[in-house]
Amino acid sequence: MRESSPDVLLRVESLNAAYQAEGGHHRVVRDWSMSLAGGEIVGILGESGAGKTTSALAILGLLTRGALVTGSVCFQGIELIGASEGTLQKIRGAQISLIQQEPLLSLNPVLRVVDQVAEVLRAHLPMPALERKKRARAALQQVGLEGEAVQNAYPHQLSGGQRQRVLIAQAVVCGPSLVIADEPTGALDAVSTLEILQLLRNLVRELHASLILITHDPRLVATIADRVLIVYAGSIVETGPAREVLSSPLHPYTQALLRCRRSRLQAPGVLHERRTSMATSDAPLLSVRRLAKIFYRRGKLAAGPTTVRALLDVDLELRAGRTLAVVGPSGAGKSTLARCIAGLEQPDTGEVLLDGQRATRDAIRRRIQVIFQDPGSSLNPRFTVEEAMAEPLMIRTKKRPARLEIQERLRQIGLPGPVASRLTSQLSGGQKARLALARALAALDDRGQACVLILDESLSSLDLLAQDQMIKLLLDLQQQRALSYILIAHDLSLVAHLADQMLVLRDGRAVESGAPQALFESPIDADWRELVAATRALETGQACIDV
Amino acid sequence: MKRDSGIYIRVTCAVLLALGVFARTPACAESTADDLLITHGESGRYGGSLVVLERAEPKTLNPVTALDAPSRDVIRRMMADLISINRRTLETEPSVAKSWVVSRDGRQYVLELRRGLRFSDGHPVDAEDILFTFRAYLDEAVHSPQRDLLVIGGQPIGVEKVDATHVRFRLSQPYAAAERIFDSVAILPRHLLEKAWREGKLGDAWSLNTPPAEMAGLGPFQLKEYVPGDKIVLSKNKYYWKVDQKGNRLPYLDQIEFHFVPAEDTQVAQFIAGEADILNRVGARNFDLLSGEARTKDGHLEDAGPGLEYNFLFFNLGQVDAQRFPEIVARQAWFRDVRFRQAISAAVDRDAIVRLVYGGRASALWGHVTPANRVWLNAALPKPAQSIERARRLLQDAGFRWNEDGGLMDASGKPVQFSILVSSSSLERGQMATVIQEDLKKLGIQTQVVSLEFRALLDRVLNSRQYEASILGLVSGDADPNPEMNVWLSSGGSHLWNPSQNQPMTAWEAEIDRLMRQQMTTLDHAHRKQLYDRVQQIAAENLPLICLASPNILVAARKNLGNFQPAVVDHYTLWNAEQLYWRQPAGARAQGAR
Amino acid sequence: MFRRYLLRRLLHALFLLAGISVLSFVLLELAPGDFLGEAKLNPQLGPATVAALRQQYGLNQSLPQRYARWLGSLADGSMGVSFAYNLPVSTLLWPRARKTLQLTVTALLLSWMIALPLGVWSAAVRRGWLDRFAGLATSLLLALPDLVLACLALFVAVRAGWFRSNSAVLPVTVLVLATLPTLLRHVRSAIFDVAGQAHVRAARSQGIAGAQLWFRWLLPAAANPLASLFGLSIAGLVSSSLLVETILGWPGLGPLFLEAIAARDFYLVIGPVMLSAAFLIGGLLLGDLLLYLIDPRIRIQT
Amino acid sequence: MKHFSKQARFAISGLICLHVAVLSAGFLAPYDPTEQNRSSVLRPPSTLHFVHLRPFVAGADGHDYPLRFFITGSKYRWFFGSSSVTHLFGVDQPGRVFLAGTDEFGRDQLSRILWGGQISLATGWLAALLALTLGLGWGLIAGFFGGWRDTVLMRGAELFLALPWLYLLLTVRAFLPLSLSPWITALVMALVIGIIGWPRPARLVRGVVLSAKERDYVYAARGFGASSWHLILKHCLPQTYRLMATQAALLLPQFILAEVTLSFVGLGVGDPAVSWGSLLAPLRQIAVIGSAWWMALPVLAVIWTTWCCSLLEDNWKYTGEAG
Repeated sequence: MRESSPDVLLRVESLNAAYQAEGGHHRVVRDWSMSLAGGEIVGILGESGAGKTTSALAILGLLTRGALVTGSVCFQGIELIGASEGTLQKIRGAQISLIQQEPLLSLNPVLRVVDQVAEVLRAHLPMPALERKKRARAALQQVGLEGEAVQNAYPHQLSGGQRQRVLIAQAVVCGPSLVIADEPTGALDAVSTLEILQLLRNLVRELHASLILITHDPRLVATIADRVLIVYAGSIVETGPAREVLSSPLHPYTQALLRCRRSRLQAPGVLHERRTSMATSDAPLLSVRRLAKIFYRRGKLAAGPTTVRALLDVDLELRAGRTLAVVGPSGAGKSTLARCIAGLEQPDTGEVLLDGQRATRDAIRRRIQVIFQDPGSSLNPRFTVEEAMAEPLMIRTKKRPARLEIQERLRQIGLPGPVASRLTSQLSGGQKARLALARALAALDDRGQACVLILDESLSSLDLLAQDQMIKLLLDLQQQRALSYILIAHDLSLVAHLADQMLVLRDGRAVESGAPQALFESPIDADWRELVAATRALETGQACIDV
Repeated sequence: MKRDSGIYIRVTCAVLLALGVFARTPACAESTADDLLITHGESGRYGGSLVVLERAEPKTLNPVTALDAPSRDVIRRMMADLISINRRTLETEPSVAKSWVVSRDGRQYVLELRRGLRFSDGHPVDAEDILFTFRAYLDEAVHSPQRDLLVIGGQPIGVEKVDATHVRFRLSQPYAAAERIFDSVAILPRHLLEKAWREGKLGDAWSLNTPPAEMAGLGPFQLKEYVPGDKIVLSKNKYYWKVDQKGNRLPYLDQIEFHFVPAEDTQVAQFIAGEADILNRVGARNFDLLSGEARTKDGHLEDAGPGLEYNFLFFNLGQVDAQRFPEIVARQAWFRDVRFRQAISAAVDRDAIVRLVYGGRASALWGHVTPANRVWLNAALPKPAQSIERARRLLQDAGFRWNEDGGLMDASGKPVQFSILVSSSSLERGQMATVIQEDLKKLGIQTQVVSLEFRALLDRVLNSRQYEASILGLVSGDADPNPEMNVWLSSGGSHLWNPSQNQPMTAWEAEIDRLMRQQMTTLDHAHRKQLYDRVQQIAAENLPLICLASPNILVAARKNLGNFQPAVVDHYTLWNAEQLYWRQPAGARAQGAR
Repeated sequence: MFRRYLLRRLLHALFLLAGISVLSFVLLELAPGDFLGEAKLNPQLGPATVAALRQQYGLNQSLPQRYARWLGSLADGSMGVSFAYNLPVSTLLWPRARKTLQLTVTALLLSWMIALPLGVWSAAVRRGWLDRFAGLATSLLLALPDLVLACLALFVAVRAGWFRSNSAVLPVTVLVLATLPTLLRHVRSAIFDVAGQAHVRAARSQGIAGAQLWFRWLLPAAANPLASLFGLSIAGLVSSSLLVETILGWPGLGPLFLEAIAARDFYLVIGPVMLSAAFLIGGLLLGDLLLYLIDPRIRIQT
Repeated sequence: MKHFSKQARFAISGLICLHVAVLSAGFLAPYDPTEQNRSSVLRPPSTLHFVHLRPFVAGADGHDYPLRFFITGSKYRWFFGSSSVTHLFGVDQPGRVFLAGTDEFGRDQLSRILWGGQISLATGWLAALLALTLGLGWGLIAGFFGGWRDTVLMRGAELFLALPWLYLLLTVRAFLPLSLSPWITALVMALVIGIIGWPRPARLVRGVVLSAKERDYVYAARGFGASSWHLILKHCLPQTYRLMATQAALLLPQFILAEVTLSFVGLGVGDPAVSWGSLLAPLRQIAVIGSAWWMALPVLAVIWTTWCCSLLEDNWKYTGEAG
């Protein structure tokens, strides 16, 4: 799509980017053209690996030396492709800011956040150190980080939402005319997502800046974008006003994406009803009684020990073949609960019962498995797929598993023969998730006993389509093997879609529990109510974030 | 030394005849009756400071217990003895004792003290101080390392006061050159040390931490300041009892600074940089470096010729535990064969050692008395040049054979090889071993040089006896044979090849024992010389020590240092410290150097 | 928490020092030769005197007895008596330790002040010919033993006429040159390790570049391994300082220690050994504490 | 080789050349390294001059001697045992060619450098191997198990760092036989250096393992019920490979030079054996530095080793990220 309006801020013409790979180049961005007017908000929507991030890096000249970039990027009349490092440096941060994904990794772990914002100022605007610090504090205040304690904190001491705000403060502190936000709400819950979107929108309005929002989530685009570009396999496949494109998509990919989304929008508990017909005994398979865990943390220098209550008297019950969802804001103790149940962490008090009996270590290991937050990180990047698959089998059976068995198991999760010899680090996100699932299943005992699989945010990092595929696989397995799931997630629509039961955790306590339908329809806890509302708003695309 | 036929032998110095002539010189105006010693040498000018370098820090300033060389170097400048050995002539001369008479049987010495002497703190000296000094040195509880010297024939020498200026010494048996033992026995100030001695704490007195005010001596200098690890500063003793020929009271220098510089290279660097005035001793390579250095134009380098150090190769001839070290015991069969040792001696190229190791600044040795010791050297000893043929003949006679590869084998067909221990801290001896190794290769003998830390080496040689051959060096403190007793008596601790024997193991060792004991009690010099010549001859024939070389004494000093006369015995450069002076005005030099 | 951690580490250090002292006693005892070994060669010393001296120095006591006596002497602060000097070890040790510390602290600060910018610079020009040249220069320094380096410096100083015996310039230079290559290598590689992290690209995307990027952004992030190295470098410097002092005639612990070793002056050896062990343990502790201060992430781990 | 960068290929071939040269020292060296020419002491390197493209060396007697190749000289032994008398180059008697000068005894420096590498490189590699193995085991256990085991092991390593090594070495020397053959000496040196040198790598390995064991895949495997040994060997150990390579490159030159210190306590190689350390020993005198610069030539061999190793280490360390 080409516009030649006089106030065009950025014009991209036939941008191509390729990485050097074995036997030639691997093209990641194919022939992109777009233009952006001042004050416009454009969403770039596509699944991971579609070239969204690469294109952003290419615009700013940040790709590694091995990458090959051609085409033209014209920003306010300056050609950026092939521009000198000095020119680019003056533009980066000052005129075009990039907010990278994964805020924890994008912040320097050993610098106070206020200093990290001040450094950006230092790079562009010469001023005395005190003045710089003042402006940095003002910028943090602007993004909602008030108080010296937060501003002087180190990144790891902040919550995900707060970190994201720091990145935004960095991006806007020099008053740029274009902000590129790459997955700015990646791991955030609905409330935080809405807040961040609101903040971004307000800020670009104030600065009269444009915003490019890169995401895989159509909800975000629908919420704030004026225009949307749909990207698939490196190419722009569809473009137009956001509402128009999202309501009547033309390209098959867009259609599939939205179809998948819509299926979640069905009333919660549909799957649950489908499953009530399944014969299960009433006795709980897993019950957890008054589980508590306290962590000690080192405070500041010379300060006494600080205790953090990760879990406080949590009870739960889970029947065979059912799914329990545990939700709550980050830091609520969800992961600790999972680890305590799986025996990876020793609870301070309370007990975990399997079939009504206190579970031995061995029993836990054979019958309860966890799939971690990021399935990719639970795979040793040095292992081949085959080795990774063999590992749990070998540990369980104490002998080298037959090649046939490994291949059979890989085939079951849709990883065909040739993939087996690849390194796990070379798999796509969805493949990694499936491999992690297969590994967990392999570690479980097959002797007909009911087993529990804990999915600790295992689905969150996946694209919608991959997520969908995974959900199908999980449901099939549940039916085949009478598996019970404990699903830990922050995506309420997903939870509502899958869970039979729900447990809402906050600050280590269970604040609500019960059937999802009930919890969604009559929320009691204030925070929970807010979360439900925010999710609804996002889902329906009716978020009121306009000022 | 002269002798006359009277009961007492009067030994005086000619200079003493001029006694009293200078009584009214301004320098000693306050003590008109003083017996001052008039020195030879140029008359100098007063003032200035001298910086001398020591390789190590002195351990103590207590003359009674001092053991190490640096301590003695400093203490000697602060203290004086009754009779001292002139470091240049190696003969005795009066010191605090103005003269002495020896009884005919050599068992009584009466020493006459100088009158009007004062310690450096101004306290007068009398015979009581002398008595106290010897009582202190001889006190068994003090453990003075010099006590043994003062014990003759198992009996400590008796000391008694004759009158205020005369002291009599009684020896239990005649002792040759007994006056030499007074050298380095420092006269102690009774008023400062008697209390400590009575309390049994004399050994702890006068440490490095003692304030200068609590110390006094009869030497030319007194303690001014000690900076731990860095330096000791001595200042002039204004009560010193020597004058120059113009009657000026010595010493000339205002102060001497001893700086502690462990590495010879750094000493050389400091001399080149003008920060040190005297290098007491340098190696041949550094001596050449200094001579080539343009910036040492104001330096005077002197090769004082061979000293009293002798380096030697020796074999383990002692009793070795056959159970623990069967290999060594087996090889001792070769070492004990005198022809084997002679062959080794014949094969060693001593000239190569002198040239390669010492850059030519050394003398090859065939006996343990170095050419510097002209009085005692047995000039008749043969000095055969290196001869591989002679060595081969000797080995053949001793039953050794060569295999087809040229390797030497003993009669039983065992290949002849052994190891040579050297100290890893002595570069020169390591190099000698390398030369010898190559020389012996020509005889078909494989040797291995084993370089050990010095103490570990000594432990092997003296205690565990786990060694085959070694290269060591000894330095005599005096030209006289008496200090060498410990080396040559078979019962001696320094009888290195077989120390501390109860009975001499071989006939020639017994012979040396007899000769050495005899010379000790012989008063006639010619006869003593005869006896000692015979010792040297036996040693050269039997070769318990295969002597190799004696390095020259190489010293350096500023050119304008007057009366600088290096000696061949320790202390090479400061022995006449009281006479050293700066030819230029002191101020000019001080500005130039510091 | 910090105070407890510190207390625990100090307690460990104390145990460690106790262990080192016991082992040092045993090792010194096992080593061949003793203080009076050389006395046998002294023609003036008879065997009776040697035996008496042995008695006086307590060399004929058993090792546990001597150790107990030494522990007792720690209480009154004397750390035993030097045989050679006939003085309490502590009075010999402290004035020289001060000098050694002067030297090592100067060298420590200087070498880090040089290594940090130079290491960062060499990382910045990585693989360029300047970096290769720097690599060659560090190889040269690595290939020269400390002893040779000291002699070389001495020679150059003398030839150039810079030599001054009282100045610390030469020993400090040698120490800095001896420490520098290791530090440089580590700084360079620590910076590289960080340079690949995501936040660096984030910083670049905000226009932070050049010196600002390397020194204000990367260097703090790379500080973690360098803090541990800082502790180890203190230990390394103290031990090479002992050698360099001896060669260049600096009135520190070096000459005293080496002489004591050669003379087997038992307690005078133990003294510096314990002191340098204390330096070393203190250095490692300091490194850990520094790590704690520099890296906020460490504070939440145990 | 195709995975290596140009730099790494250069470094590897540099190291290979060095090792081959050192192994074939007998052939490449014109003389026996112990042969003394007492009339040619401390000679500077011979200059070659060319007459009709043939190299000549000026002899002491005023004659010129042509440089000959594959000349017959002193007998030597190859490392695989057979002996030979053919040398790569040399001149006819009584001429002498000293391409790297002669030392204080008139021994050919070039021959000594070549022969000296055998003991030095063997010692260096063996010691590095030992120190790294010990350090690896110690660090893996301390880092992986943590808790009291970590405390005990790490304090133990510190104890090792702080011991008076000189005395330990003196003691060790006292218990060894009087004279040791050069290869036994090399072995003893390697043992001693390795035993002294391990605590530093141990500390570093521990650091790596501390972070490696917190990885999610280690948790996952733990969840499968994996034994500690499985986790250590399969997941933690491979994380330390790169560090090991780095350390090997840094430690090798240090260990080659450590021999200089060891010879002080009598654990070094004595004549007639040669090593780079013993060749560098004369440089401890300023008189030698000042008058015979060619005595410093053995340094080049050590520098070459060090430089090649550091290039290689650099490559090892960072190709992973670049690719």
